[in-house]
Amino acid sequence: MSEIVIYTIITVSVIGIIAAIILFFASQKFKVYEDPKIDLVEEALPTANCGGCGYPGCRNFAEACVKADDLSNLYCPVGGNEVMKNVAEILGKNAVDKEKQVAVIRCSGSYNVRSRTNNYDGAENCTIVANLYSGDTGCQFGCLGLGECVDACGFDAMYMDEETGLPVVIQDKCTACGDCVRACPKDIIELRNAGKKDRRIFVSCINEEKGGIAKKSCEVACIGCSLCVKACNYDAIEINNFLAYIDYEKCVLCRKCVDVCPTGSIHEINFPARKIKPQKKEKSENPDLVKIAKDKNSSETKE
Amino acid sequence: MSKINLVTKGFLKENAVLVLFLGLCPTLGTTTSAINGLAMGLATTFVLIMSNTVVSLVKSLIPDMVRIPAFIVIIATFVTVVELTMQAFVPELFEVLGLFIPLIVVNCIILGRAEAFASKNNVFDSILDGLGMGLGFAFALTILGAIREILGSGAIFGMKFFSGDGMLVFVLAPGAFLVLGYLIAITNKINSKKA
Amino acid sequence: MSKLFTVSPSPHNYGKDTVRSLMYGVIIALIPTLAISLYFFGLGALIVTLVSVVSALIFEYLITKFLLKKQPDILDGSALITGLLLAFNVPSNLPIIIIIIGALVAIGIGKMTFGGLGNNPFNPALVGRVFLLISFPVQMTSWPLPIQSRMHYLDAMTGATPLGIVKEGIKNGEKVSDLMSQIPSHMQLFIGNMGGSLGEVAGIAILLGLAWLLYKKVITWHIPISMIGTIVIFTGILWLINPDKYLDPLFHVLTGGVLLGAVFMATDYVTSPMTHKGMIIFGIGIGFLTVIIRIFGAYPEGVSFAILIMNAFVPLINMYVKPKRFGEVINNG
Amino acid sequence: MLKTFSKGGVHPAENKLSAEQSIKTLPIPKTVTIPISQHIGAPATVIVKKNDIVKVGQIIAQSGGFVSANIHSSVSGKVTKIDSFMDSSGYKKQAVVIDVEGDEWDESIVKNNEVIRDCNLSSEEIIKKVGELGIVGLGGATFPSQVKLSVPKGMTAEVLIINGVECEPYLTSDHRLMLEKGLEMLVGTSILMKALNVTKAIVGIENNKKDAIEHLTKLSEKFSGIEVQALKVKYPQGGEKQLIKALINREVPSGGLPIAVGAVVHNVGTAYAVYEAVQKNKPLFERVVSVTGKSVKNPSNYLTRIGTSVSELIEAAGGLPEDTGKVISGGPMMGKALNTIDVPVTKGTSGVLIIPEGESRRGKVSDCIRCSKCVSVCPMGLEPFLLMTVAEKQNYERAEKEKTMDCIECGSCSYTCPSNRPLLDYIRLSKFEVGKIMRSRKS
Amino acid sequence: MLNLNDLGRLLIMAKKTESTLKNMLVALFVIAFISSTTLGYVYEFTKGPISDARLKKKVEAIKIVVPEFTNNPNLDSYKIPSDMPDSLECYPAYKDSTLVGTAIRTFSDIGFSKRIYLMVGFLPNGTIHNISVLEHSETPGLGDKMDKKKSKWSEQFNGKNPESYKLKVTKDGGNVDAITAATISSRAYAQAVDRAYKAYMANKK
Repeated sequence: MSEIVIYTIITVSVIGIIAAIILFFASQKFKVYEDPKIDLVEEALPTANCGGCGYPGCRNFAEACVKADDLSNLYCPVGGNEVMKNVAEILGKNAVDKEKQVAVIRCSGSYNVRSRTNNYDGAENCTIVANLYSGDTGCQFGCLGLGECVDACGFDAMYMDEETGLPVVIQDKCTACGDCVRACPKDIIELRNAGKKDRRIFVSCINEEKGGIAKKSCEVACIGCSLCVKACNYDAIEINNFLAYIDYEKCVLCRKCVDVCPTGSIHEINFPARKIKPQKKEKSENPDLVKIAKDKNSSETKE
Repeated sequence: MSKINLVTKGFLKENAVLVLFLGLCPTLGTTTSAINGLAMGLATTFVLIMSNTVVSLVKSLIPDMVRIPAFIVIIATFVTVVELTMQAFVPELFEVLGLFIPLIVVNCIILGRAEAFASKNNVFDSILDGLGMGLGFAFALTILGAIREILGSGAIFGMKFFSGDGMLVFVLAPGAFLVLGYLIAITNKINSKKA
Repeated sequence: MSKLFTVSPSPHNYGKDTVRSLMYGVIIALIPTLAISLYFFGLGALIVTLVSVVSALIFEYLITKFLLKKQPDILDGSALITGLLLAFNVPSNLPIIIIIIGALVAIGIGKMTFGGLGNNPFNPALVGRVFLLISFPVQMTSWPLPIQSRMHYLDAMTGATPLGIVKEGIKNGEKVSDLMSQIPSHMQLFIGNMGGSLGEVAGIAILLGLAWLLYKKVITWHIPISMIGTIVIFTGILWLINPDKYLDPLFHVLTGGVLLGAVFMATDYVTSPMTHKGMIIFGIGIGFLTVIIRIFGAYPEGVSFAILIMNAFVPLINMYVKPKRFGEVINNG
Repeated sequence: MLKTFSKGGVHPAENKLSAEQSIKTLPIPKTVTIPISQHIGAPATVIVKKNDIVKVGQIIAQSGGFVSANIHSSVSGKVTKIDSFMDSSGYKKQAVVIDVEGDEWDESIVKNNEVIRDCNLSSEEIIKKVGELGIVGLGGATFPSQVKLSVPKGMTAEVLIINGVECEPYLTSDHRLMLEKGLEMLVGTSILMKALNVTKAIVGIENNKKDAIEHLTKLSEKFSGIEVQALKVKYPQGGEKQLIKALINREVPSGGLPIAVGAVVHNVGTAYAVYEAVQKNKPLFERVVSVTGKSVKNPSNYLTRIGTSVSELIEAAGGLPEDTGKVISGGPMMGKALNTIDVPVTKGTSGVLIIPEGESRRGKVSDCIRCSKCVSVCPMGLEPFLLMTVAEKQNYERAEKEKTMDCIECGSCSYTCPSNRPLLDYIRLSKFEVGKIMRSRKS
Repeated sequence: MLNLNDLGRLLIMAKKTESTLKNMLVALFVIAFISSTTLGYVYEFTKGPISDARLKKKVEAIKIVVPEFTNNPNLDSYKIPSDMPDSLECYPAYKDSTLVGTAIRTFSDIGFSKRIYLMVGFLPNGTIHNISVLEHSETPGLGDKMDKKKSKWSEQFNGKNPESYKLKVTKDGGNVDAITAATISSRAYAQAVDRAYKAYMANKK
């Protein structure tokens, strides 16, 4: 063994030992305690950073979960019950099961049922239009059709339908994070329980004007006739300001209200086609409705 | 992840240079010609495979706190071996690459793979990973070198096909940045299409 | 109601300036320079300008249509200006293939890589020019003699630029006063009778263009004046210190594309700062760098590099130099 | 060299088509729709019921807060409906519909045209009267005047500025008012001076109204402390902050009110309304409206009762032209486009402008070429291109830092942009969102 | 010093070693020891070939610049002073004990970047036989044309005697045609040759 080899071995080994000692003491001295559970919880989360939980990002939500004594106020809408169950397991706490929700668009005023009253010529942004005036049709509550909700969606779960000029939610991709709800300046989008077998019934209109005026500006508007309230056996429907609202907690999906609605503004989603066509034909005249009833298995639901 | 995937991901999906932007110093510095790029790439591949193997073997022995010095020592050893061997047996190549061979030690790809892959996976997978990442690196460097050589000196692998000078800028450093930029853009395009 | 009104947010009154009108304003301002270069360099100038402009337009069209997949609008004037400016920045005996490469680099790398008009951080024509200068130093630094080479293109007689002669001479320890006999007089420089790139020779034509641009309010005075002013002051100080070693300020301004750079290149909308204060800082920076490169650097002229370097600082200038806000609370203590 | 404000500004084509037309009185319509929210601030509360009979000048809605104003009936007749109707804002809002029967004025109103110069009321009494009679700023912003006249504690008004600039193209209502009711307007000014306790007032008028300048200069000799100042023609000189800068060279601090620099600004229309209110007891129920536009048959200025439908105004000026593309309530720079002409004239309607089809559309939007024209024309020293970009990227914190709230929405940036970018649209969006953020921070 | 039992246990243990002082010391020491040993032996092994390769390169350069010789110039080398602090290395070439030429390793600092090293071969009468570039970092495509591999520019020196052939570029009043657009590099090249010539003549016995 030549001298060089020996010297090499000695120097390198000594450096190694010294480094080990320094590192050991440094690690003792500068140890920062961070709950390792935060990392674990964060890993269990979908890390979409959508803010649907009410926290600025997944890490903040994870921190909140670790800190909280009780998980009942914390819910990740994207991950759903499954993720929350995992989180609860990591933390040894109990998760509260919440019904899966999905965004629905409460306006069905497509081009063919809502006549234009002017031409808009400005920036393509719903909020800008909403601040300027009530929109380019007679209905001042309806969808403006410039797709700010679609832009806001971080999951590609929405698109604008070219034919109707309305946004469409792709149910399978929707995580109910609520970004679209916050983005819509007209408050048209609502998160509703997905319902049994993904079946839902809701009033697809938020027009609060008197029946006659509403009907004039939009053929499929809710006119506040209260026929549905009478039809409902479960007290699930209420009318305020000439507008019906179906409480999804109370609704049992019996479909009676859909049959009686004279304007077809109550929509049913993912139901099988009816055996007997309703007697009054104009009830289901809305082409969208017929289509929905037909493709019951379609994952993309027009709402 | 399938075994084949381990090797192929280094070429496009997780290419060290074109996607992860690691080891840019040798990438920009050595790729004046295709052959230089290839040689540098192969040298790195060798070190990468060896260090991945060893790191994966000893991963459970090394305490967390000293893992980085340990990895660096392992890597440095292999780099020095490569350096000395090259100097002894291929001095012409060493003359061109000599400056950059020691830099392999701090090439982020190698430490990065040791830290991110080899210290968590078994030996066989680590070898495949080293092979894939290394070949991907060599692939990127060769392409980069080839483009720079073609445009800059009108030649490919030293064979001239165009009399007269090429566009000098490609032999110089700015050309390296330019070509790298466009290669990254093309890779992104391909990857985004696949995804 | 039979007819629908248009509704839009205010204002409902729109100015007459369009991108196109501004660009064509610049092109009109370039005409005197083009005319003078045609007078001095004749055939070569014609070929170089035509090739440069046509290839710039073609590349603009092809890249916008097939790579960016946008509706190409090659007649908005921006590619035309890039083509013209590129031609103005090269010698009149440049081989056609090199000009085409220059146009490809200017449009392709300088402009379209960043997303087209409005998004490029560097002046496209200068990117093309500097690319050519580094790639083809031999062809890019042999300048045809004015007037004599009017009827020749590739076989023109060449000579050095005045700045090149002086720089070489000073390096060899010769005195400036001796060197001045070898180069044209200031008056000759002013009308453009010297070796150099197509558009950089004639000060008078460029000043005409400047007057037009200022009159039409296409550009403001801030960049040209601050840039030329800095060069004059800086070189003036050096000249006063040692007139044997340093050239006089007027000579510096009239040669090496200072005027062309100050009026047409540095003032490029896209690559210059947004505020007047920022423009002045930008101009001073260019002037300063130009002199530094000329006197201490390897190249005899430095305008292109100085502009490109300052282009890189524009985002920073925009970030930190803000216009004076109305009603900003100023504390006088 | 005429005075003007120092920074930014544009000079659009003036197009003062109706400048030579003296003010005509529009016939009283058959029915009027009087919105109860015609001013900035809280809407008023309706105090009449359906089928009530009202007289001209009778109060029909009570001020709904400190920043609010009373609303008076502009006609005599029967209240037929109290419901929501589309107003010029484009939204349906509550309004009172009155069917006209005769023209019976409230007894307290002095109906003759005699000019009463002397006013014996104290400052408080004047302010009270201005508030009761529903006077709001008639320049367009419709800020309740009594609020402006009540100087906050710790501040003193030094100078009253009367805004006769009328920098918006096309509009001529203030111009005509100054020519025809100059004396009354100056009396109103001296009343305002008294209310504010100031000894100096400046009437600022742009130099394209030479006759008005001459006329008022002559009249003002009879009033002590009132000075008429000609100004260089430049938009947006009529903006409060710009006008103060131009006339007394003071800058209202960012986020502050004019009173912070000792100035109070009132429009000439307001001064005239104040005169009528204080000296004649007449509430604000009519105003001068210019009906103009290149294709309008007879561009003219009408004294119009509040609540008259815009369509009737247009009818009086020769009907809606064939090629109408856009109808604007107000001027072309800051006015509001209407989506129907069946909306009522309100206290803030300074003009109705009809733009032909050919000029109504914006040009094709292209990428920003960073020409910096928007920066140099912005009278507030902002960077519109940047504000638009951050608004598009929804980076509202940055927008706030870049002083988006200082924007006066004059539209100079959008006007000048060669790429036709909707700069102001997005700045307005960012103001809206930043305002939300700021409010949430306060609460 | 090293407990083999410990090491064995460490190797078998599937669980991650904890960061205690002892473990850290042992792990780092073992790795450092193995590495350095390996390196030491590789060094020993490659020492010979490396020096051979270096020598071979030098001899090859000498072979190019002087006529055929039979001795080992490397063994006979000597140093001569130059006008700069650094001295020049001389490699005399003998053919059957007759001096046929001398190769001088010379340099210049006035190039475009860094120092340029040349090997200049002089015949005994001072005539330049041949020149080869040992090291340079001139601009590719311009200054690097001084290299024989890139262009025939340097051949103009061959067979010239600097006594009559002025080693300056034509621009400076000499006889050397500069490389187009690379006057600075050419000037440095000429200077290096001139330096070698002057030192050689001054030290010629």
